[in-house]
Amino acid sequence: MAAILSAEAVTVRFGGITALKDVSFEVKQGEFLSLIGPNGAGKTTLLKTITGIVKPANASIKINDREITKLPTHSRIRLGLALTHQIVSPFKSMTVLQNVMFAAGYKKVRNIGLSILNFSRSSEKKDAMAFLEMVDIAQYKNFPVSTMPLGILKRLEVARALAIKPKILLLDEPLAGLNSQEASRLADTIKLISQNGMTTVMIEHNLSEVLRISDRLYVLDNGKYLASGNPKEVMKQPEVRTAYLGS
Amino acid sequence: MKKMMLIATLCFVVAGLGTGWADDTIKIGLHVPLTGFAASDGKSSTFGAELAVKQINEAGGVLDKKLELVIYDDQANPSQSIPVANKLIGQDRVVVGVSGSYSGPTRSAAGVFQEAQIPYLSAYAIHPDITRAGNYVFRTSFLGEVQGRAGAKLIGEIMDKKRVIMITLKNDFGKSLAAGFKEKAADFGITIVNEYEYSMKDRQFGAIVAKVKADNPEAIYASGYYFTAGPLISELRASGVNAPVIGQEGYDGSKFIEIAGKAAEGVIITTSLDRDSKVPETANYIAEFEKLAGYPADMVSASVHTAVKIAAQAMENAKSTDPVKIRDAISRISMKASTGTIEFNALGEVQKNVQNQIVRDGKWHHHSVIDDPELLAPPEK
Amino acid sequence: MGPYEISLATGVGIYVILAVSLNLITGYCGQISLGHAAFFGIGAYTVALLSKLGWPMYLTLAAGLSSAGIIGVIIGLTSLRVKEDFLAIVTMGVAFLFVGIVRQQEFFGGEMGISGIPSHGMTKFAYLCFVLVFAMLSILFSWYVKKAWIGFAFDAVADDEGTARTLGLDIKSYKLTAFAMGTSMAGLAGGLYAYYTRFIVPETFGFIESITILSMVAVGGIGSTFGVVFATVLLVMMPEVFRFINDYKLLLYGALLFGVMRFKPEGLSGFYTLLTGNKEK
Amino acid sequence: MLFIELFIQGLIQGSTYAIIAVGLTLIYGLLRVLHVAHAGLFTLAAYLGVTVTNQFGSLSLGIVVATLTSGIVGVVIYRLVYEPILNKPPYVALIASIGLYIAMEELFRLIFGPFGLSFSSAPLQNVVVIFGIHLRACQIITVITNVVLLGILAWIAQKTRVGIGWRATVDDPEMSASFGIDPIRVRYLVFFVGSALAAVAGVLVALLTNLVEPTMGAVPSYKSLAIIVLGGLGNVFGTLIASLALGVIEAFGTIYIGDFLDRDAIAFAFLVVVLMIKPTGLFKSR
Repeated sequence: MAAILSAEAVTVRFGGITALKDVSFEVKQGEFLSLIGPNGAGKTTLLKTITGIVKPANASIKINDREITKLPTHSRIRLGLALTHQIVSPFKSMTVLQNVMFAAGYKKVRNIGLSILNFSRSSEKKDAMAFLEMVDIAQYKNFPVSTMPLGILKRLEVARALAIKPKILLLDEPLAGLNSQEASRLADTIKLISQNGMTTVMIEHNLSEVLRISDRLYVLDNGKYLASGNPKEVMKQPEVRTAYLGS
Repeated sequence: MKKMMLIATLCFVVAGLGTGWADDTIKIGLHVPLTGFAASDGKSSTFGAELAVKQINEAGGVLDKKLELVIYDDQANPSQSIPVANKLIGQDRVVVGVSGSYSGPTRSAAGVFQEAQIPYLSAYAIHPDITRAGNYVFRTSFLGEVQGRAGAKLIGEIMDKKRVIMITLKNDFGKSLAAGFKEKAADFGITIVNEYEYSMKDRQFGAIVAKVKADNPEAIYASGYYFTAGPLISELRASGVNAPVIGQEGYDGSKFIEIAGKAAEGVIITTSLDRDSKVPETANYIAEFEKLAGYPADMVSASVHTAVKIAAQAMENAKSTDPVKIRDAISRISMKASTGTIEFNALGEVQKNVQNQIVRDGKWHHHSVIDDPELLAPPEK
Repeated sequence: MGPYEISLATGVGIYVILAVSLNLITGYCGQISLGHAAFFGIGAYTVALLSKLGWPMYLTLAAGLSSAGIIGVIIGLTSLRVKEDFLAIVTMGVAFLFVGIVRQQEFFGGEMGISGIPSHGMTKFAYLCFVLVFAMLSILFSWYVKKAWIGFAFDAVADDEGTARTLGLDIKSYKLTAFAMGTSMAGLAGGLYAYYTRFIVPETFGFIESITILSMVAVGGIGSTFGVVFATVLLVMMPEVFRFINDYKLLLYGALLFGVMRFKPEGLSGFYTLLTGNKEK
Repeated sequence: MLFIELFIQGLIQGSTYAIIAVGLTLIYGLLRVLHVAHAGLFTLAAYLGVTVTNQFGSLSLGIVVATLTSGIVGVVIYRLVYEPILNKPPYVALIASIGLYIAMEELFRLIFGPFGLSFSSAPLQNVVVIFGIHLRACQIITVITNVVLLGILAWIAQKTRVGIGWRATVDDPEMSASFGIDPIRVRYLVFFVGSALAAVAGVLVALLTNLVEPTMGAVPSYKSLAIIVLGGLGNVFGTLIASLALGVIEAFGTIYIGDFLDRDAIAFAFLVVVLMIKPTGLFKSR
């Protein structure tokens, strides 16, 4: 299968520090790839480079072999990307349901003309409810997000990302801040979505869940590629263990 | 439903205001800038008008009825003076309107009074378009252009200074003075070396003063009000520029001397209030004003005082308070007032002598008079 | 209704259009503008100049509306580079530039402004109704925009631009549209004002006017159309109702602004939500 | 010769902008509050300075009274006005501050009258001639005060505990609190120092123009907003340079492009151009 998403020679510098040095990787259609590595390895920076939030020193990023390095964020997203944020950023002036409803209406805000002509929000309401149920936070639908705990907001991020019907789902520590029972339930949901054909790239520190649901691992350590492949073999490799546990 | 409720409240509130009712006094309307940057001139205008009404009522009022003054604040803002004018006409039922304000608000109010066929007297606003609003609009002071021309004669002929620098305040007052000055400058042999402009809000003039010092003129024709001219003159003198400074009625008042201090000595202005005048109307006004207001009389208060006096005299002559008759009486009036003899031409403008005053030992004193008829002739149409 | 009430109501109508137009930019799309009076001015000057050339009223108003809108979009480009308080100060700068340039050019009448603008040809009362129709239209338009998907997009931009971008929203076009809508409506209000006063000076469209309009939006409750309309009527009527206490009028106005923002920051719309219980979403 | 004079006049004007703007940038850097009423304290100090000097005949007593009163009023304004609405969006504090400024302007007019005050005999008006340039003592003192005050401030910000505490609170209030720096005390101190600086500027301008009027704060109220943006938020050095640059540009602009743009338009044209090139202002914000 051809690579649906590929990133080659990604180098990012902030001031003097080189956050990423010559990193390359690929994801196949429907594959569940997990990015792991110690804090500060550059995982989030890599994700942000793919979505265009961070401007790399140099990189070549392609979706279905189509170069997107020059495109602004919103154009890249429209090509089928979706991103959840490591630090949750819901729309504070809206309720849980409205956050997902807005995402679900992505076709209706594609351009100004459409956004003026389209008035009704009922179909998006139905879609949004489905996504809320998928991550089982439907019972909080009319609550303002400002009153919601982290666990709910983490799952809201996932529901909202799914609502724009992406081809590639980029998850940035979706399980962080959840207790073990919540984490495993959300991990199952994500696994289920991936099995329905959604290509998924996940950054996560909760290694037990990562090993349980990922097809492949890709390990980064202070900005450089370290290892990749089947989850079990990768975890056995000594340099991966030292990178995580420290020598 | 909500919108209907909103419109209902709007109409109710508005209708509720229109409940003026007639009574036994004769009302004269006056709009002045009581707040905002021109608040000081607003205060002087109010005192001038109140003194006039007090004097008239003490002398038996008009057509043996008491004269009542209705004063509203227009913040020297054109869009404020329209509702004010309509309120004076529609609600307070004034028979005559008087402007104690600047050119902007006076121009917009003039249109309203003209349309309502109520006579309207502009006390000291100098914009040419005011009287062009129609035959119900009169002006009891001379135009900016006329005063500018007088300034040219004062410098070119009376003081015989030829190389002149102009410092012009960038508003309609400053611009019309500059226009009049430039019109006649050549006739009096004046060469204008340079002209610098400044904004109403400026109080520090370091840059202009430095340039004027480099130009080294024989005389400076500087337009402005006391709150800009005071700081400008003291900076000019402090930087070593000793050329005489000639100003206009905007300086008129004791405040200018207080701010400029010693630097004010020798400054000459073209104005309409002669402090050393032997003419009883003027001398008596100056004395009475100081008693009422507690500070020396100034041109602004004198002009408003004149306007109110004319309105009252016109009603006496017309023997009626019908606005149309009052307008005719005003157009034919000839009266001696604190700022000179008032006679209106077809356009409602006056022909008055220009009283030049000079600051000597911290006081305004008589310097000279300009009375050439054709130089000071206001426009006819 | 005497001439005083008519002139007052016409003034209220014009300011309602102006406040609703700023609410589109600042209230809905979250882009704070301290220079809105400049577009009020552009509309007024365009109509003044064209009407003196003999253009009919509907053409001059359309020209005023579009010229303000076009320049509004250009100014809107600044909102792509600076945000919130920086944007407020840049738009304030734009207002000073507008007044600074107009005041210097004889073409615009310079300090003397433009006078003798031809009459609208209607009776005063007919013109009042004409203005109130436009006010009603601007309220309806603003209400529709709030409820349509474009309003939803504006909410997202106002709430969190970065997140909206990661959901595929083209922030730039929505910001520029908000500016285009708001500034062209302000241009219309400017045109109507020119016919109302029939003479305009640069000073009327300066920084103080921009603050007055922003205060109407903020006191009304930013983002709430009815709160803004109610606050506009209140703030325009207040100086008239308190006309008799001349000396304290401006003090009261300053105190009201300060009081509402200090004690009820969500503005009068806070009452609206209290009355009807639903946040105006 | 003329260029030197224009440059010096620009520095004098720039110095008055600097002292006001620095107070504002301290406050803005800390709380991101556009404290327009700061210009009201500038006017209050000018009134107190002139009244006390006329009453007791000593300018120094006037300055002390003016700076202390304005400093205290500044802290009171923080405590009663800004503290309760700090969590609200920025336009709330901005409009509250504008409303407060309008009310202050009107109070001055109602209390001190519309005519404005002047010194009965203005001090520091004696003329000093340096290289043929006539300067009044108060003009020289304005520049010196500016350099001295801002030098002390920059030194405090860099070297002393209080300064470091202030800069830490600006960067990250929670973090600095965890190091035992009481953010409330820092805010009181900043408002006091900022307002006292505005007071010094008020008395200086009163000396320069010998005229104190209710609306004298109008120009500084919006111009200092442009300066703190130009100078970078909370950046004392940046604000000093931006103020002096603006003063000099206005001085030359008034003479050479005066008939195209008026003074305010020149200042704001400079601001808009800079911000479009570098959206964070001339200098890196603190």
